[in-house]
Amino acid sequence: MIKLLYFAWLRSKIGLAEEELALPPGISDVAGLIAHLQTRGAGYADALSNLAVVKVAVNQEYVPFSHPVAPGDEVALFPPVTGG
Amino acid sequence: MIKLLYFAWLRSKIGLAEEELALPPGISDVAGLIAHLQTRGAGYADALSNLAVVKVAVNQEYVPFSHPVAPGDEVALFPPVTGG
Amino acid sequence: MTIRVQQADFDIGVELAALTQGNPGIGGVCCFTGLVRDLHPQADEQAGTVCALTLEHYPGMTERQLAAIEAEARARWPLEACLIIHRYGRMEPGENIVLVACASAHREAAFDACRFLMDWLKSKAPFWKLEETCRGTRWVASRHSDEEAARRWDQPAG
Amino acid sequence: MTIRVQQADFDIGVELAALTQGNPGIGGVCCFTGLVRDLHPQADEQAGTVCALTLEHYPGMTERQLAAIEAEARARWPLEACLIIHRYGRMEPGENIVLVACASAHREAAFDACRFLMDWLKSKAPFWKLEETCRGTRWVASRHSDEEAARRWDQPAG
Repeated sequence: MIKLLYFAWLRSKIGLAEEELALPPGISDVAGLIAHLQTRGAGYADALSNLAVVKVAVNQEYVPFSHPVAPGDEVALFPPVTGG
Repeated sequence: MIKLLYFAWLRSKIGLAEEELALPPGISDVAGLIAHLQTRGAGYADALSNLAVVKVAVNQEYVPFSHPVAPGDEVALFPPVTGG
Repeated sequence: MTIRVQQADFDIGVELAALTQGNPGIGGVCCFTGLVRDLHPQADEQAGTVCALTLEHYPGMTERQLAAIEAEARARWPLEACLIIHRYGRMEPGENIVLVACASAHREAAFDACRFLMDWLKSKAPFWKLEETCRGTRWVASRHSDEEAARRWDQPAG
Repeated sequence: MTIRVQQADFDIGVELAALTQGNPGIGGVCCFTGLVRDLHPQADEQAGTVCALTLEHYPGMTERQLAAIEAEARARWPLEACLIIHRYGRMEPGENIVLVACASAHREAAFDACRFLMDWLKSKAPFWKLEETCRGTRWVASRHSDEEAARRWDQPAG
């Protein structure tokens, strides 16, 4: 299982703040995980339609889409930040 | 008459914070005034021995040594500033 | 070296007094406060006046990222003390959002470190602003200039 | 736009609250505080620990020069509010000497204007520091780096 977290408009569009997911066979990196999520429904497809504005953190560290994903990971998807 | 003001170590060395001076004939700029002050005693000579560390304001504005001096002016002599 | 992520407001005077208290080696403190503005940052006239902002964040990652960047600032500049407070939750115009303060023997380090932390925070700390206007709510878009400002610091200053 | 030259200490929290009060167009405030350090600025070990500082100034010229540079800062950057407080008289280590605060819609202007004012103040405002150490008193020498810092601003930033 991995833990997925969504923030800001990704959360609103997907309609969930977090969920647990059994990593499907063959998925080993962030890019593969996102491709899988895009097939899970209209909200996911909409939220993940423009990957230029999607940032990823694995275990609370920023990572590129090529970063590996493994069971036990906490994977967060969110837009560019706007704090401060 | 002009009003002379001395600050920081110029004040300590000259031994005065301020004085009135009748502008001697022939003196028309800051350089001439300083040359005159240097002849007024050991304190003045000491205070004005290194003009690289003497700043001048006429009527509360920084001026170069070539600036004119006329009766009624307020002339201040002081070291480089160290506030803030 | 203090980092706080909190809903409550903060008192700048109290925070700065605590920062410098008992350290007579501090010659200067540079402090930045970010406040909720009533104008939309993109100056879009259609957007209308902002009546409130809700700050969402990523608990855990926020503190971890703030701690890392604060350590980076202390490695780059000779800081005597450093403070980051960032609020989350709903705030109205005029309210404090963030406080960053850096204390050093000399002002140059205090100014540079404070600006570095703010630039970094704006482009990397996982916070998101949801604006409320009379027309409804919308997520604030990131500013390209904030990412550029943060990139300036990728190379240590020459 | 406030300038004060005073003997009394100031309360940073109160001053900053007054600065931003009632102006929801302010998005950021950069504030710098200078404090009395117990170490001699030239790092001369023979000098010993500073037990007090007496700030002398040129009444009249000080206010006039501060007003002029504050006007210059407002002409260069889009400031919503600006505050300069500089103390004179005798102060002990840890005490506040100076407060400069600049408020703007965006942080860049607030940071730049605040640093400009401090650099200028250090090199041009007619204040002089007399240090008291266990060995007696001496006038603090000016720092070459302060004049260089002020010269950076002679040309408007590109």
